[in-house]
Parts: sequence; C-alpha cells; structure tokens
Amino acid sequence: MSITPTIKVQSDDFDAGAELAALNATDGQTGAVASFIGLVRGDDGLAALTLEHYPGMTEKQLRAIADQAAARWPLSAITLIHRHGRLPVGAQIVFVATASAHRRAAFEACEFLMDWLKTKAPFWKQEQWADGSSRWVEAKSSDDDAADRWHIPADGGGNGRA
Amino acid sequence: MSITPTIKVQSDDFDAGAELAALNATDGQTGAVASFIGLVRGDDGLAALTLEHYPGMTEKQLRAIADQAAARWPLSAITLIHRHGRLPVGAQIVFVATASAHRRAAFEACEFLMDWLKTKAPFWKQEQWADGSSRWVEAKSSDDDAADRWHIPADGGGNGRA
Amino acid sequence: MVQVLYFAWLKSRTGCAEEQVSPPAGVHTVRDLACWLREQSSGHAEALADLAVIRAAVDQEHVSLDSPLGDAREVAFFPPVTGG
Amino acid sequence: MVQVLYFAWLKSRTGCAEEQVSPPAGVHTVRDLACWLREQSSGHAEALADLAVIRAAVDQEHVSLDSPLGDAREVAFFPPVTGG
Repeated sequence: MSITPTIKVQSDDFDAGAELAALNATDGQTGAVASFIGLVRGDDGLAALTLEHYPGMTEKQLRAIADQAAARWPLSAITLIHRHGRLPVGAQIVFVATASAHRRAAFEACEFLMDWLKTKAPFWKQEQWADGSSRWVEAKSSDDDAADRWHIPADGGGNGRA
Repeated sequence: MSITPTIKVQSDDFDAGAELAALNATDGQTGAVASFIGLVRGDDGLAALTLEHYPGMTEKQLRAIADQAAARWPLSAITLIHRHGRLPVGAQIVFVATASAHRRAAFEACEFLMDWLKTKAPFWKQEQWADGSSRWVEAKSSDDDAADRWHIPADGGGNGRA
Repeated sequence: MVQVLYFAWLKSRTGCAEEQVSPPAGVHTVRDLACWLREQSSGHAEALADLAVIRAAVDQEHVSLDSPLGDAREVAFFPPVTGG
Repeated sequence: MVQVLYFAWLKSRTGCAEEQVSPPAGVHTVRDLACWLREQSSGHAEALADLAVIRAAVDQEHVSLDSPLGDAREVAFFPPVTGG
C-alpha cells in the first residue's frame, strides 16, 4: 500500500487534535497512532525562538524523510508539520504522527522521523533572550547519535557531520 | 518535582486534542509531548470489541503504572485514558501522553506505559464478529516480551505469565 | 468470608461475577482457594480447570497463585489481561 | 551562473541571503566554490572561514563539500541544522 504523507511547513500554529482526528478517520486497518509535539521550552530567560528555514528544500526534505519511514515500516498514514518564524515560549514547533496496524511500528517510525528531522530538515533556531540578545542554537552531537542509531545508508546526504 | 498523573477509566469517548492541549498548557519546562492512541482494528469481519474491566483495581493499577513511569523518567505530565464497554471498529480504546523537557524521555515513557498497560491493566477484550459470534482475545507473548524489555523488578505483581 | 470475583471467560463458566465464600481451615494460598472452589460446582471446576492460564489479584493487587491469602477481603481470578 | 544561498549566521556574516555568481573554470567541487567565495569579501571570508562547521546543499539536496558542482543551479551553505 502506497501512502501519501501529509506535509506542512507553515508559520501558523497547528491543531494537533484535528490532525489526529484526520489520521483516525480510518480504513479500519489502523490500530495505533503515535504522535509527537515539540514545544519551545523557556530555559532561564529565553523569550522566544525564531526558526529560519530553506523554502523549497524544506518541504522536499520532509517528503523524503516521510518516504523513508513509509518504506521502512508498514504505515497507513504519516503527518509532518513544522513551523517557522518567531515562536514564543510554550509555542508548538513540530508535529509528527504515524499510523499503523500495530503500536511498535507506529512508535518506531515516529521516533525515527523526529530523529531524522533534527539532523536533516533545513531549519535553524535562533534564541531570543529576555535581555534583547540573540544566539544561534548549535547542533547537538546527541541528535546525530540519535539519527545514527537508525543506520540509514548515506544517501548523498552524506557530508557529514564532522 | 512530583507530578499528578491524569487517569481516566470510562465508557465515553475521549478528545485526544483537548487532552494534548491540557498537557501543552505548560510551565515552560515542557519541550516534548509524546502520545499514543489505540484504535479498534477491523480485521476480517470484526464488528466491535467489548472491553470488560475490574472496577476499582483498574484505576489503582493505572495509577501504579503511571507512578512507575514518573519515577523512572523526568516527566512533567502523564495522561492515561482507557475505555471499557462496546467499541465498534475505528473507535478509540486507549490514550497515553507523556510530557518532558526532552523527546527521548517522553517517547520512552509513552512506550513503557503502553507495554505495561498491555500486561498489567485488568482489561479483557472480547471480539464481536459480523456473523454474531464472539471470542475472548488471548494474551500475546509478544506483549509480555515488550513489557519485559523494561526490566521492572517483580513487584508482588509477579505471578507470572507462565 | 472472602469476596471472590471472576472476569472474562471465567465468569461465563462459573455463571457468576462474584460470590461470598467461607473457605475451610486448610486453604492458605490463592492456589488452595482455587482448588477448593473447583469442588463447588461443575462450572467452577471448568472455569478453574487449568491454573496455568489463570491470573489472580488479592485486594486488587496482582499476586502469584502461591501467595498467602492472609486476611484477604477480595480475591479475583481472570485470564491474562488483554487491555491497551 | 550559480545562485548561492546563505542561512543562519552565514547570512549575517556575508551580509546577503543570496547572490548570483560566476565562478571561474578551476571551481569543480562545492568546497572549491566555498574557497573561491571566501575571496569575494571580508564578510564572505568570515562566513566561510571554518568549513568543518559548514554544510551544503546542491539544488536542494544535502551533499558533501567534495561533491562536484556539475551544472548546479542553486548551492546553499549553512550551519548544521537545528530543527525539530
């Protein structure tokens, strides 16, 4: 069964409940829906994050990531939503949901998609602090490690995280 | 930080979006919300599941499971909802959501809770078939294996699954 | 006096969801109770025939069949759970 | 002619989000292009100073710095991504 992932890259907020309801509108073969929401955490005086992205490449990359998940797990639906722009503390950043007959596939695919988004999707976070200063967030090697555990062969997307 | 898990055992349906919104109503320390919805799958002529449970023990057991998760991972919130009664194909059965600063803790705790619910929560599923027959669902050893991978010490809840 | 509860297919076989019983002095463990209950009716005998596929709870906590009854108020017998 | 894009702190250092460039004949790889761009202004030199912390995409696909440019229409330079 070939599925058509739902991919949205937007500055607007999203309604996770409505997205889940759409996934649940089932063919009767879905027994498990795993989902993830990423939020802006208010660490020590952080006021907001501003997310820059690479229009054109972003949606392409999200679609490639979703297709990899669909090839690897028996999924009946995938939804990926990623916001850009200024997002205050508490705001939703990202939504990933995966539907499958069984829970293990849904959970694994959902984690895979998050790990892969963190290392492949062309977004950059800038922290806006309460004192008016700002700082680009640095990539974490723990995110590379998380993505590496899925053992995806280098896809020309190689370079490297040196 | 001690948290108070939200536990609901009910025949009524639930609104996953509203539950997630409640979890997102954040202290600013939540960066990750993982969630899971279990649905009735319409395998080959299945019309509905009827879920029997052990009133009194069910809520107690769900609370104990949630407390174990809260002790094991740094969670800012947990929601567990489990329905009972007659649930037609496509109906929601169970909802688990976990909030944490980081995604790994949220995902792991959510999977742990689902695995533990499958082997400890006193619910029994009866399949109702389109031809009018019915059959009690048998426990799967794969669910025991899934729960066992969390290496929870026997808690008097031992017996065993011989 | 102990309140005994049956769930799922055990309930259909015993013909009752719960009952008050007064087990005799020799009944010390949950397994002893199950064996004594088997003698109470053919339905009970059928429900509790194969203890390898039966789980139990004492006062709403999962226990092994070899746990002592102690001063249990409520004992439940059921098949392995299938929730979630 | 190649369209070159810069993101995040590379953009603030080069002072531009994108530009059309015509690299000379000796520029074969993405790394060659970065080295040639460094010579175009002090801002470019600063942005592309440490190629170990820079990632690239050719025509919107992640590539290694040693990939050939081929007939690329669009090359992007950026720090490691931090989405999700």
